[in-house]
Parts: sequence; C-alpha cells; structure tokens
Amino acid sequence: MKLDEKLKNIRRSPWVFHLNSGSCNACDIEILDALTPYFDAERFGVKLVASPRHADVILFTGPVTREVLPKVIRTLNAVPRPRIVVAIGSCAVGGGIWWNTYSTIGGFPKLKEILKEQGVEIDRVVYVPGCPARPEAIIYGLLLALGYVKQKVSKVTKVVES
Amino acid sequence: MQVDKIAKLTKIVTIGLKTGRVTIKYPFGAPLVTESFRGAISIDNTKCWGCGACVLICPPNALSMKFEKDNIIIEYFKGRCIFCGMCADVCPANAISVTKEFELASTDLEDLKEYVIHRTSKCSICGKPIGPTSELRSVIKSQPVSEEYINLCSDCRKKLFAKAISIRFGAST
Amino acid sequence: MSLSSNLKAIENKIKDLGGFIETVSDNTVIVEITKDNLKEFAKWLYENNAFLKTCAGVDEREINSRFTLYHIFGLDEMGIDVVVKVSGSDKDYTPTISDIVPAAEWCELEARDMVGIRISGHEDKPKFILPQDWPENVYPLRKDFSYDYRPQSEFSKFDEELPKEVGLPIGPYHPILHEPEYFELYVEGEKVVDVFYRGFHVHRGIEKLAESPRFTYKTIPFLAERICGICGFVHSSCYVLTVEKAAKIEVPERAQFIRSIVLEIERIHSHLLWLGIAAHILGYDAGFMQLWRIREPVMVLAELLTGSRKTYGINIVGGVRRDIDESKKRKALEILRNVRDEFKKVVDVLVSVPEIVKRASGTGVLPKEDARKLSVVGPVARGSGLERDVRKNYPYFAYRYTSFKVPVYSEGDNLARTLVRIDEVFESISIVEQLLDALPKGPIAVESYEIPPFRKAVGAVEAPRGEDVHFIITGLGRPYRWRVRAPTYQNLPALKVMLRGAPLADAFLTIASIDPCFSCTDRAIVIHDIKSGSRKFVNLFYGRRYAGR
Amino acid sequence: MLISILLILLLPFLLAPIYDSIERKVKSLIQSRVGPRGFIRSLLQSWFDIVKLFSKELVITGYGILIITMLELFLIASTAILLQILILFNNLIVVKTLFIVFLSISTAFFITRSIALNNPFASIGVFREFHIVLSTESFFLPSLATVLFINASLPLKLMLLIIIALSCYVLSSRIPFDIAEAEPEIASGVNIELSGPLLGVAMYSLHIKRYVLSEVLSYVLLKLFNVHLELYTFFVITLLTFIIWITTSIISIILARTRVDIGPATMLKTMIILMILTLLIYMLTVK
Repeated sequence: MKLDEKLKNIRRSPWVFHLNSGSCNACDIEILDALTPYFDAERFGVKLVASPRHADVILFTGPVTREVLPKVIRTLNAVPRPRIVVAIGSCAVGGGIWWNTYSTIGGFPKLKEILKEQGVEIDRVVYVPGCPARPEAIIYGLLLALGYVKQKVSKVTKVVES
Repeated sequence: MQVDKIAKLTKIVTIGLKTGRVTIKYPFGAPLVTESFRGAISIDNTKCWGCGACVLICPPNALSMKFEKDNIIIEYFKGRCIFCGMCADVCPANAISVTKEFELASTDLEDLKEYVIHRTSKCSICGKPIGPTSELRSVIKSQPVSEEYINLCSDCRKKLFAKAISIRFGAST
Repeated sequence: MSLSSNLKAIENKIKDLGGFIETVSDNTVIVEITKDNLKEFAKWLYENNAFLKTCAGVDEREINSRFTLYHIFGLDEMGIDVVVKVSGSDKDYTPTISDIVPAAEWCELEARDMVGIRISGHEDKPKFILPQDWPENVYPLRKDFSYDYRPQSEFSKFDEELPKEVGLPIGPYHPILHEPEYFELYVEGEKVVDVFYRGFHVHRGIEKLAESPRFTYKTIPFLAERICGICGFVHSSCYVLTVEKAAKIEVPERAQFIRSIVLEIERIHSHLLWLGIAAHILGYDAGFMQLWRIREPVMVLAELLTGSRKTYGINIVGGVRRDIDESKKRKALEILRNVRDEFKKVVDVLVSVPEIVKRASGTGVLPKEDARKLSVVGPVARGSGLERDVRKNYPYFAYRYTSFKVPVYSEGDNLARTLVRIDEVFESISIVEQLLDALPKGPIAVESYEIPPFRKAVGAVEAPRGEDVHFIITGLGRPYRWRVRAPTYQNLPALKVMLRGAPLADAFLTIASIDPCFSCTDRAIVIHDIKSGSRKFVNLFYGRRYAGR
Repeated sequence: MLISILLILLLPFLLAPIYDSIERKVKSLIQSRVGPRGFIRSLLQSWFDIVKLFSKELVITGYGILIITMLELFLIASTAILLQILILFNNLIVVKTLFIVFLSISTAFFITRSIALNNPFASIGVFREFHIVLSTESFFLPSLATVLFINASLPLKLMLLIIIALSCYVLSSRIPFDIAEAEPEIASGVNIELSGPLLGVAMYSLHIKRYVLSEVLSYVLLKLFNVHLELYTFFVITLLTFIIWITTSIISIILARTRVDIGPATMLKTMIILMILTLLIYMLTVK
C-alpha cells in the first residue's frame, strides 16, 4: 500500500514536532527528556524540528482547550502527508482529569472527529497513556507508530462467576 | 588569562567524554524503573465483588460502572487513568493491585479498555435486580445470614421483616 | 513590632474607614469594607509595603445572596495576610484598585470574566480568560452554571490578522514556548518596540471543576497537582496547607518533613530543567544535554520516594501517603551528593562561555521599583533586589528547622536571574540533606479529620518560579471556592517592562528568563504602558498598535 | 583513469552527508549519549534524512521558491565540481576564476531564496544572513584569489591562511554564526516554509557548501607546503577535509550562538585588522 512504502522512508529518520494543545507540560517535559542523554531518541534518527512544515510525526499532548482548537487544526493542516500523530498522556488519549469541563473538548479522539469534518486526514494514530507518559513509553509509542515494536496491550474482559 | 578561559571552555568536552555514554538500551534493554513505580492497575476478578468504591474515588473517572439488565460492568479505561493508585488504597477486597506496566501504547482505543463483568442477582420475590451476586456471596462469607434473607431486595425484605415482627408480637393485622 | 501591635495599626485604620474585622486566625486577618473606601484602604496598605497577592471573585448568593471580591494583601516583613472583603449585588460597580497597585489588573479582569462582578475601569476591555468564541454574559464560576456545559464553537470569532508592520508572531507554536501562548512582538528591524500577549490557551476550568460533584477534599490534590506539570507538587502542597489551615488540622511532624523534602527535590529538578532550556535557547546544546543528564537521577529519586516521576500524588489532606525508610534515605543522600559535584563542574563551564555571559548580562532588565510596583515573585524578584521568599517570610511545613541563604542579586537582568537559580539549586540540596538527617519518628498522616464549612484561609508556598498563593472558602464535602494564583501570573506583566526596546534575539531569552509556566498561569494580560507611567488602554483587537513612546 | 576522475568529481556529493552524520555522532558522543545507533545508521543518517525528505508531499506557496532552490543547488554543485578540477589540474586559470565567481554567487542565491518566502521569520533570517556575508565575504574572496593565483612568500601565506580559515568557519554557518536558521529563536528562520523535497534540496546544498569550504581550507593548507597532488594521492585531500570538518564541529560544540549585532561586528573588526596586517607584510616582503 502506498502509505507503507512512504513509511519505509520515515521509519529511518522520523522528524518529530511537539504540538501542545493545553497540556500541563509534564508530558512535554518528558518528550524533551526522551531526547536527552539517558533515553536519547536520536538513536532511531529522531530529530525535534521547529516548524510543522518539516515534521513527519506529531507528538500531540493536551486535552485541546477551546481557545487552541482552531490553531491546532491549522497547524495539523500544515504538516505534509503522510501525517503520523502520537497522542501522548492521559489528557491527549482520554481527555485527562478534566475530560468533561466547559473549556476542553476531551482529547485527541474528539479532535479526530472535528478534523474529519474539516477535511484534514491523519494517516496513522498511536495512543500513549500515562500521566505523564514516561520517556520510555513515549519512545515505545513512537517505535510502535514506525513499526519497530509490536503492541503489548489488548482488550481484556474478565467475568466474575457466581 | 585568555588561554585558561579557552581551556575552561573545552572542559565541557572532557566532562562529556569522562562520563561516557549514559544512554540505556531501551527498548532492547531494561527501562529506568524503580521498585516503587506506580504503573497500570490490574483488577483480580476472583476477589472483586463489584462494590464500586474504586469507581467513586477515581479522580479522572477512568473506572466507571454500567448497569445492564442482568450484569454489572466495571470498565477500566487505561487511556484516562492518571496512575495515582487511590483505587488500590480504597478497595475493601484488595482486588486491585498496582503493576509496573507502562508500555501501554496502542493504535486503537478499544485495546486500552478492561472490563470486569458481574452477574446481577434478582430478588427472589419481586425480581428486581439487587446487585452483584459476588457481593452477596462475600456478605454471607463474613456474617452468617440466612440464605432466605440475602436474596431479597430491600423492599421485600422490609415487608418480610415487618410481617415476621407482627407475627412474633401478635400485632392486630 | 509584635503581631498584636500590627493588628492594632490595621484595626484603627479600619475603624476610621467604617469597616470591621471579621476574623483573625494565626496570621490571616479578614477585613470587610464598603466599596467607596476600598481604594483608600488599598493605598494605605500599599504604602506600608504590603504586596498584593491576588484577588478572588466569589458568587456567595447561597450564603448571603451577594457577590464578593476578596483582595488578598501580604505584609511580608510581619508575615500577615490581610484579606480585604468587598461585597455587593452583581448590578453595582466595585472600584478598581489597579491604578494604585498595577498587579491587581489581571485578577480583577478575571473576576469580571469568570464571576461577572462589574468593576469600574474595566468595562470596555475584551474577554480576558475565556475563549474568543465564548457566548456573552455566561459566567462559568457562578453556582448556577454546570461545569460540563459546552457551547458550540465558532471558528469565525478567532481573528488572526497580522498588524501592518512586521509583527512577529511568537506562538502559539514556537520552539522556545513549550506551551501554546501567543506573544506578538512588534519589531523595527531587530528591536522590539511593543509586546501584545494573548494567553489562555491552557485554560481548563480547574477552579470550576474543583467545585463540581466529581471532586471531594480527598481527590482535589490530584487535580491540584496537574495545574502545572513542572511544579505540580507545589500546588497540591499549597492546597492541603490551606485546607489544613482553614480546618485547623494538626499534621504530624514526619509528614511536614516529607513534604518539605519532596518540595525541595522538585525545586532542584525544575531549576536544572530551566538552566538546560536557557542554554538550549542560547545555542549551547552541550550544556543543555549535560544539565538534563544531571537532572535524570533527581527524577529517578523522586520516583523512588513517591512512586511517580513527576505527578507525585503523595499529598492528601492531613499528611502524606508514602514514607521514607532507611534505604531510601541513604540512596537519596548519595544521589544528591553526586548531583551537587557534577552540577558544580558544569556550572563553572556554563558561566565561562563568552556568548552566554555577553547575551545574558544587560538584557531584559527589570528595575527594582518596577519590580516592586508589579509585586513580582520568586527568582524574578530576587534578581531585581527584592528579598521575597515565602519560606522565610511565611514559614510553613518544616522550613523553620532548616537554615538556608536566600540569594539576591540587584542587576535585575537575565544573568542575575540565572545566577539566583544556580545558587538556589545548591541551597535546596543542603536543605534536603538537613531535613533528611533530622527526620523525626511518628505517623505520616492524620487518621480522621473534620472540615467545617464556610471557613476562609490563605496559603502560600514558594514554588521554583515564585510564590504560589491559594485562597479557599471551605464548603460541604468540597471547597465552596478555591482560588489559585500561580507565580508566573505575577511575573508575566513584568515582561512588558523587560522586553521594551530589547533586541529581538534576546526577547526569547527574556521571555524564558521568567521561566514562564503558562499552564500554571493560564491568564493573559492587557498590555498597557507601565514604563512611561501613562496608563492608556486601547481596545485590543482594533487599535492594534499604539505608539511605543 | 576516466572512471577515477569521474569518481573524484562525484566525491563531494557522496561524502558530504556522510561527513555530516559522522559529525552528529561525534556531537552526541561529546554530549555523553549514543546518537544514531549502529554502524550503518551512524554513517548514513543524513542520507536517510534526505531520502525521506524527497519522498514527502511537496507543499509550496509559489513556484518562485522551487526554481530558486533548484538553482541554488545547481550553483553549489558546480562550485564543488570546479574545486575538484582545480585541485587536480593546478594551472588552469579559467577554472580558478570560475570557482571564485561561482562561490560568491551561491551565497547570494542562498539569500534570495529566503527573500522569496514572505514569512516574517524568514525575512528576519535573511537580514541576519546578510550581516554575516557582509562581514566576511569581502575579505574571504580576495585572500583566496591571492593564494590561488600568486605563490606568495611564507609569512604572507600564513596570514592569508588565517583569514581563509576564519571566514570558512563563519560561512559554514556553524554554531556561533548559525543565526540565519537559529532553530530555537526564529524557528529555523530561513527554511521555515520549505517542506519535503524543497527542504531536502536546501539541506543537501548546505552539506555540499560545508564540504566545499572545508576542502578549500585543506587545499590552502596543502598549498602552504606547495604539495602538488596526483590522481592517486587525492585521498589526502578528502582525509584532510574530514579532519577539518570534525575540528570545526567540535569548535562549534564548545561555543554558544552569538547575537546578530555582536557576532558579525566583532568578525568585521578582526577581519579588518588581519587585512591590514597582511598588507603590511605584503609591503615588507615585496620590497
């Protein structure tokens, strides 16, 4: 499929852009931490770039507050295809501790619906829970998006027999 | 003076080289996790009796309870969990244990969900659902209550109890 | 002057102004005053070098069917908080005190926006906190507004046109701002002429959430901790400190010690983080990487003691949830020892790099009287010669058992603020060592406590960025009103003074030098011209540019 | 013979990104971290970047940008080829003049490319780049010309070497002087709008430009001991270029970024002093 072929190039040098949509910046600091000596994401060729134009993977944090919504949509639109989004932290994945307040819209899943209405396609999404997500979890999520590692979690249903 | 200033500049290189490479080999090596790390929780369905104490205390509502016709579903959504460990502290049955699991990345939200399904038992007289059967069983285990009383909803039990009292003390019916 | 004699001075001042003292607890005086001599009393307090901490608008219709505005002043030398209470219906106007105390402007605008208290002097200013597409006169912090009401968002209301000259948009997504904040620097060539700031991208409605049925006294510390991801523990400690003060709960000694230890560990990691970012902004990436390498063991230590790298989650009302045993104590002392030596080595090199010293000294200067007028806090105040440290002025937790020096520099430029933060890292390491040695035995939490409703208390904790103030009116099961004033909230207006006339390349370093934590602040500022003294307000959206005289 | 000449002509285009990724590896070693993992990736990381950039979707605001960037790559590529020929066949006057002309034009094109973007950050970046070029190029080219055309006396050559070394460092936009695309300040100023293939071309031309500047410096060094290079001894030049490339990168690690009004100003002062010294020496030796 065309996307996988394109992904083959991105796998070798994923340039990441950090998009904060109202997060408490614990996850943002852990993203920066993933680039520093102890975790060093540059082992996989990761480079933090300054403008969405240069980015392949968007590290998305924050529960998308109302004020930021139009600007986030415009920034995501500026990213050239194929767009990969890694939603990091419980704010981005499930809206976080303020998932139903008047001022946020509840994280990336809700934003994805709005993006679909606005006609902005996202090629691949990976959700990385954590509050904040550890630098290792962020690297694991990034490698999962790029196809280096397999997914560990899966849906679990336990029934209590009477 | 100028020379030692430049010499001082190069000290950053010697510091870097002397400490050598501190990068851990993750994900092909061990992560930097200490023994008191709080990761994702796991609910032990043999102990849990569906009392809902954890659902009440969970700050981000990651644990929620749905009441369906004949079963009660406790849903644990890892995506919104903030890993505070309060549910493990308040659980009366010690059914919730905090694991060290942090590699929870997934491509689909459904994979982040964990369900514990309890059968609801019905009141033997009026048939109204009165709560998870495992809860009744644990009540029986702790206090010797007769089987007959336990399987009743609160109204029927009240009626039954009032009738028993009136018979005992001969009240005019 | 002993405490009682200060009270005398306040009391007779209130007497002749026709107000009365509502309550006096250990170091908080709550004073009720009528609207028309509020200005008079604020001027008197300001002259007795009181610093305005914050003001909180409260919808008290359930209690006495009125809207009240609490101005909280702090007399630093005497360690007393004076809470000035002004109440009235939401129709009549409360006079503004921002011409006497410029720092009051932000919180007054917030009270107007969030609670709908009319304040004379701020009528024509546009929306301050709420998003631009928020419907008119819907006030979130009123009791009849439900916390999860979400009106339909209209993108047309967000205008983003650039002014005519080269208005350089910094944000909402810019590498130095790790958060969405919007600065617009009007530049002529490379000189910054004017700053326009519109914030509130990070407003998540936390204060409203704390009053919602979803939260109780027990679970709010986890919400408080996520106000800011870098100094989260400061907010949860300040919350529990204020609740314990209001309900007069006796916290065991050992819990006080553990709280102070973890607060200082958070200060060490926050300062190391900031120094790394400052080196990165100046292009010195080797310094950035080395500083963050040194910071990593501090994060591992925090995880060892509390269970999580950043959002520690050990604070509950009445104590802490995790204890420090003998092995953790030894490991902590060992980690801090090599953090101190490594940090010493890297700082010697950092301060000797010519470009860093040249670019940091003399830029972003905040003179002492401006700092005093804006009542800035933390390293920004200590860099401009004001000795303000909550650990010394209003001692809390276990700080009275430690001896430490408060570093103060008088130049007020970026280099001074950097040196303040460097010295504070060494001070914090020595504080943690003193506390760990003198850790007393005993329980780590109070078993049961009872929080009576409608008690008022003010708590302040020294965050890495400055003084963090919480004001609480207790209610049944959850606070009736919980007001958070984060440190960057006081420092952001000072940016206007620092950035005026500075070369552009330093604008970023100056913005970063106050260590902005917007998710703490989530406030914006209406820019007016403090430096030249003229207080002329032009409507933000239309009269884009006003002469930078 | 023909193949080896062809190989030598293609050398800068192959080696430039490899030298760049080795530089990244050395930089991460000094920052006590691992950097690109494994032997292949630490050599070819920059190549992976460029190949990926070419595979991305092209987002352009106007066609002007496309043409100018292509032209810029063409110019810098021809400069590299001319330099190789110049080093091989020493006495071709035409090649030497062409080389110097192309070198100055390529920096000029770098500036025009960023003017074409109407992004305020890019205009700030151009303004800064102009400062740097003004402060060094007017001294760099004449001293390079004298070294190439006149075999001057040893002290004079030494002075010229210093000037050329300084300006090679400054023009290669390394840390103290990379204010044009100062990543944290003006969000990678000049190439903020470029994306995908355009950015790939821009980065590739930057790598070649750095290769050309280091090779010029190594050639001038060799000329100091008037060593004439044969076909088979060409790897001496490439080795020397590699050493110069790595030393400049280590120097750039030690220093921090300068400000647009401090850096170029001090550079202008030092250049003027050096030029006066060389003129003095020139008068003394000629007499």
